[in-house]
Amino acid sequence: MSEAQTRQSQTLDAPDNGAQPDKPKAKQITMVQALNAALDEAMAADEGVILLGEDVAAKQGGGVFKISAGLSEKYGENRIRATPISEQAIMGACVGAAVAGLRPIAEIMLMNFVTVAMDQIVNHAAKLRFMSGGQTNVPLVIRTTTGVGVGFGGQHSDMLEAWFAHVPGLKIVTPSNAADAKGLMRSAIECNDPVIFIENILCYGMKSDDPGVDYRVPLGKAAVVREGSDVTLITYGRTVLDALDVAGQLAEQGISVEVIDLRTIAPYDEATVTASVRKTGRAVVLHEAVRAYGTGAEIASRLHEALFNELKAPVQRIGGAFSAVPMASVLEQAWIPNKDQITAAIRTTMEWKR
Amino acid sequence: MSEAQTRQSQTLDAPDNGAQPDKPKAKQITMVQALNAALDEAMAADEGVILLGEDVAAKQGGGVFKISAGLSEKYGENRIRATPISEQAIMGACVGAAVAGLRPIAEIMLMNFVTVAMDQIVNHAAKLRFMSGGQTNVPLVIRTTTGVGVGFGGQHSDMLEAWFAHVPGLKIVTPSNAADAKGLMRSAIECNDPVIFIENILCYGMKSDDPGVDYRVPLGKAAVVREGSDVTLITYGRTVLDALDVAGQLAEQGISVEVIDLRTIAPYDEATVTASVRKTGRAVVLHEAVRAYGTGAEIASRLHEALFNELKAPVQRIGGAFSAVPMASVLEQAWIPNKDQITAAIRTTMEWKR
Amino acid sequence: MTTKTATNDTATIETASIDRAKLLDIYTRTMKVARFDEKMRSLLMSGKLATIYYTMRGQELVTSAMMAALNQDDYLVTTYRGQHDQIAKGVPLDLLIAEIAGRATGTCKGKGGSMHITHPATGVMVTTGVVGSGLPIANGFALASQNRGDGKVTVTCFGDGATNIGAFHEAMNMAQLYKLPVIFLCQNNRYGEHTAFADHTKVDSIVTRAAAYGMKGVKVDGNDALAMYQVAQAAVDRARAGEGPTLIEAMCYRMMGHFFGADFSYMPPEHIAEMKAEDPLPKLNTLMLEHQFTQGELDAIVAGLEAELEAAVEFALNSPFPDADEIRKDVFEEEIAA
Amino acid sequence: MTTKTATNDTATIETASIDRAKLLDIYTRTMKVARFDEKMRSLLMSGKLATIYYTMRGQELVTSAMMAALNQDDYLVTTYRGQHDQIAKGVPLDLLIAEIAGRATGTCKGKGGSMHITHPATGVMVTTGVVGSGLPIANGFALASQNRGDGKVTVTCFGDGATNIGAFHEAMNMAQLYKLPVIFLCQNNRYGEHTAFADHTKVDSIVTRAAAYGMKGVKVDGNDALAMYQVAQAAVDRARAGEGPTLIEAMCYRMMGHFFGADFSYMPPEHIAEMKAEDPLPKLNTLMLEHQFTQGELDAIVAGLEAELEAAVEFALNSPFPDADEIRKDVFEEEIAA
Ligand SMILES: Cc1ncc(C[n+]2csc(CCOP(=O)(O)OP(=O)(O)O)c2C)c(N)n1
Ligand SMILES: Cc1ncc(C[n+]2csc(CCOP(=O)(O)OP(=O)(O)O)c2C)c(N)n1
Ligand SMILES: [Mg+2]
Ligand SMILES: [Mg+2]
Repeated sequence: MSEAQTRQSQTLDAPDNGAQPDKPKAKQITMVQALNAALDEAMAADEGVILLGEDVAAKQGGGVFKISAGLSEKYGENRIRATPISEQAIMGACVGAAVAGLRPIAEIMLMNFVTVAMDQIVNHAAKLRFMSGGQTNVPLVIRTTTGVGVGFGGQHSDMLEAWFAHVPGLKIVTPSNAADAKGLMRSAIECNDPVIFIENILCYGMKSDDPGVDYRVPLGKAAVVREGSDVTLITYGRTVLDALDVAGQLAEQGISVEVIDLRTIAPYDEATVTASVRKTGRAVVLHEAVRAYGTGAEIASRLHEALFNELKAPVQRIGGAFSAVPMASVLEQAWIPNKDQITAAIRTTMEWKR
Repeated sequence: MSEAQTRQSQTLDAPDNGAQPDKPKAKQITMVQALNAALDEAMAADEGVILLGEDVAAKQGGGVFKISAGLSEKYGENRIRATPISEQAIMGACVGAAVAGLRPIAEIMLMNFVTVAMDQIVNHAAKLRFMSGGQTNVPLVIRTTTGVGVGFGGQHSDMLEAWFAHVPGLKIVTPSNAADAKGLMRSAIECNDPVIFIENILCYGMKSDDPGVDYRVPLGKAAVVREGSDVTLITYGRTVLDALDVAGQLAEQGISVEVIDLRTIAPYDEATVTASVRKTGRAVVLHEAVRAYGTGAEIASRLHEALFNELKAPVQRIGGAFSAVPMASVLEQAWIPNKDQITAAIRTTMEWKR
Repeated sequence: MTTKTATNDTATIETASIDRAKLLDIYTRTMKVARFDEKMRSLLMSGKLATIYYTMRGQELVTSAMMAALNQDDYLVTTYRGQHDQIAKGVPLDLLIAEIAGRATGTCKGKGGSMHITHPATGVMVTTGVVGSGLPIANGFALASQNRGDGKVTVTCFGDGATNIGAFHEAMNMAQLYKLPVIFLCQNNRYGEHTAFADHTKVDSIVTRAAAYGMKGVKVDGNDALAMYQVAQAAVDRARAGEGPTLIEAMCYRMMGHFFGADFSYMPPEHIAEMKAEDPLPKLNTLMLEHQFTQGELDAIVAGLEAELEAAVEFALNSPFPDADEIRKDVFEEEIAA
Repeated sequence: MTTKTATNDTATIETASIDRAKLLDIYTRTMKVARFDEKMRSLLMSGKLATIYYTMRGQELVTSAMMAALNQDDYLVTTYRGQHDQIAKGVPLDLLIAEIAGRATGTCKGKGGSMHITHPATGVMVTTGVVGSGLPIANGFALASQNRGDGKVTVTCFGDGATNIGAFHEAMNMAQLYKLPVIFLCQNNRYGEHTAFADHTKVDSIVTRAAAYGMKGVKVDGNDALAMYQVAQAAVDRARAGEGPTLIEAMCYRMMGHFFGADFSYMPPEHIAEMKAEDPLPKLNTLMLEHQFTQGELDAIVAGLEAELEAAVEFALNSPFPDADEIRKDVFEEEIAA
């Protein structure tokens, strides 16, 4: 994809992320509302779309985070199925229903609980198309949420996207704003392969302009959410906000930062990323997940492989610290990547002498 | 660690790997015998050492791969416990017993089946020391085996070490030869933190000189298994053999390849790796696991970060193809990293113009 | 050790008689499996084929009776030890053997192999190599049928050892909760790899577990064609009528090692004697004669199956291997770039 | 709805009388939990504390009676909703509250928080936030005790919702297979998050599941101090005598939302009325008076507990926060380099 195309795709797809405060005020929706609307529209459009998860039906109040509020009333309890606490059964049922031709959405309440359903995701959902020689496929969305910063501690905060990126056959998506959440969810449901859809609890209340009905954000396309010429800051999910903040601050100091929101974490939009870094000659990759062996390692490696001679500095990586996520707020804040780290990494690339 | 120390640690620890055919013939043992002997010695030395796994006791013939042959006869069925097919129960029991102060070994028959026990490994074994503020610890060894090349197909061949490397609190070890298998197993059992011990089915029959009783290979120390000056080839497990073969071939063509066997995959011996690449200026990372988002991405990233100005070429990565492991032999051979790829990657680094 | 059919709600039930055409159908499926298995073992023994193969010797009848109660478009989810299930369900021998032999003409283009046979045309949807994982997936097919009202029934096969794994428990509970049209067919061959039944659980009978979910459970002698068929048909009828799932525990024996070539010296001699006495193949032959089929008729059927089998082997072993670039196909809908 | 004590081998059993000292012990543990809980809720309400907290309101007695049957060095493995279990087992209130408040002086230096309390000195070994995961781990402690012959008993607490997850099944089967000295205490509070019991399984009673493993199971009214203690003590005696595990289903109510502040409007009014009628705290008070304790004596005990609690809160809220470099400690035995 050329640079021009990248820009164009940004113009087409990039939602209002708060960086353009001069736009006329449209109706605003939160990420929870956006996800709820995406599910509602998808279920109205295709009766094969179903949702399985703990507490998701009306009798339980429409989900712990209310993402499915109102849906079982509208589409019935055969399509919105509240499940026992049985993640293997949830995932397996969704795999089977998907192979049978439905478009199930499996809700795993928090990302750490994928650990009890990895067999179904990795050995089955990801592989059935390949192992059947293409006779079957698994049009499944696995919705889950997580996030560091709310004091949920070691077993309720992990970001595990790097595991799934390492598994051929899975796509991974994460929205950084409400509009993208809506558009990515519709695309994920329509995808004929399994998609892991990662939400961040801390983003649920964030608002975007309502992108309207039947909005789609294509899978596999990044958004250049801020243009710049000195360094490319590549990230996804909640940290896009930090990235934009830092980019704004550094602009005042004369450093022009281009910010890319991957949106699809894997397989990611390498064309957009490479084109940007070719232009800037510098790159920083940022994610909330543990830095070591995170997706940033792959992105940085591919950039070094593709642009070794053009890079003005080694690609910098920022991610979570190397420990379980601690509960105490002071420790959690020490754990999570912060804006000072982002600024420092950018400065490292700017000051590098090759 | 200095280069001199590295050499020394090689001399101390590096086993006979077949590259020195002129050595006097010692007693040879296979990797299966080496592992069996390590377990036997550890159980004799410490009655806290126990083994849980499917089919591991005498009544079942001492394990599907005979690793525990003869042990339940010697140490009793309370210490060598044949289990139901219940990997969560196996892993959980080992976690609990470890916290209680035993040194359990959990056998997961094949690595793909860790997918049903990830919660116990990741949310518990890896985190209990941290979450308890150091009050408890989990001296647990998780033994498992895998390997591409025997036609076991998509659900019995995966190498998933990159997942575990991304989880703070876990160590990962893999031997490339029988002597290391013995020495690493003893060290893993004595480690006060959880260690994932990965075996490769294709190496089980391979022989080394018997390193004798009470042999240890320290965790966290790589072996420079062949010295060279032009390029560093970093790998672990079965592919060490391929690496040595290619290094031998290229030596005839005047390319001097240094081969490093990591032995401990994570946290790996960064000092030895960095020192070698600082010397050669070129590096290739090789593993059997899927290339994308594999451990090679982290190693390559750290090398680029540490040695960007000194590198003569970008670090090359070689790994498995981006699909499930296919069953048909022709496809499996197309999937697995081969010697031509290794040679080509080395040539890429040698011919690079910066 | 013969097993009386018993359910967890009533006591022992009486075995009814069977329609001769159905019996012949069961016989034909059983012998197709048996001839296939013998052929596979000889190909492996002679080295004409080299692959992992889980023989179902001793379990031929269980599944033939089960599949004889299903329609072609009913769904099957089975395991690595599933070649009998697939054949009895109708997978063509030529495509099946080609797949086992890793050929481009196999059901899955050689990508799956014996542990991962898929053939949607005959309802064989998923074959898994992970113990217990088929049960949750089977629920998904049944759930799709329930939502669509298509009247299909899903059967999932698994072993006794699989009933100790978490996926079994979760799937059983969910199936009953949703009253899914699914049948859990436990082929209790008394061993999980090298571990005997009594060494993997302290419960006498798998069927006891059905009560832990409020599910109907039936224990039956899987080597008794009439009893097995009757139980299978009743479970299919219940599922189709919307009355929910059934757990069937079909008692049988694994008459060889865990996979072809594997040692089974851990089986005690009494067990071996018992299993030989219960071999379903001679028993079925006797039953056929009792039902007025002549040995000549039976032999003619087997001869027909032999011919089909020979042609299938011929086809498979002369088929091309897949192209190396197949590893870039079927990962996603879109091909992976080279 | 009162529950008759019933086991899965005999029918209903008669409740015996209790020694007054033991009853007082149970009362004291119960009131310590109750005062703690009320205090926590008021700290959270007032904003003096901000953290996730799973109240055990309604389940105070179950666990106090259980822990009164244990020794200090017996093992406990519990869950996020485990503060009552920990307090009843003996964890000092000051260290506990400091941990919940994320202070360096907490049991776990603030790293664990309310969902991950560990305090080996009182046998509180693991507290997990993952539903069902404690059961397999509890087996490990029991297995260690069995191997060592140290006579310790392990208790693991979990909810009704947890009995549908795979880990429950695997752990129950393994515990019975090895005859481990472990007690599975299901605190059946009739809800798993927002889902009512009848919506997560079709079995009437969790205790039914014990039979699926050949295990002894007992169902008991967890709000009846005498019955609950008797059942607990019997299970401890069995375990200590090497007779193996017991599943106890203790019926109780979760009298508030899933966690502090969570809505529970999904609970039907009849359910709310029923649970209010069964509140264990007034019932226990009445029982104490029936056993010749005076209200004055009881109030004095509570006053003593209040004082201890106030001091603990004072200690906790005045304790320092942990140093940022704690994130590099306790990952491995050796510290991670900065
Ligand atoms: C989760 C998991 N654990 C272990 C294995 C290895 N394994 C393959 S077959 C088998 C025995 C299964 O026994 P059973 O369920 O009785 O089926 P059978 O082989 O007797 O048909 C085992 C342990 C596996 N495939 N999956
Ligand atoms: C594996 C897993 N799935 C989901 C959750 C989210 N979750 C936390 S508590 C809970 C309900 C548990 O219910 P129950 O076992 O009855 O215990 P209770 O909360 O009533 O004490 C759920 C679903 C979790 N922690 N772990
Ligand atoms: Mg079996
Ligand atoms: Mg509950």
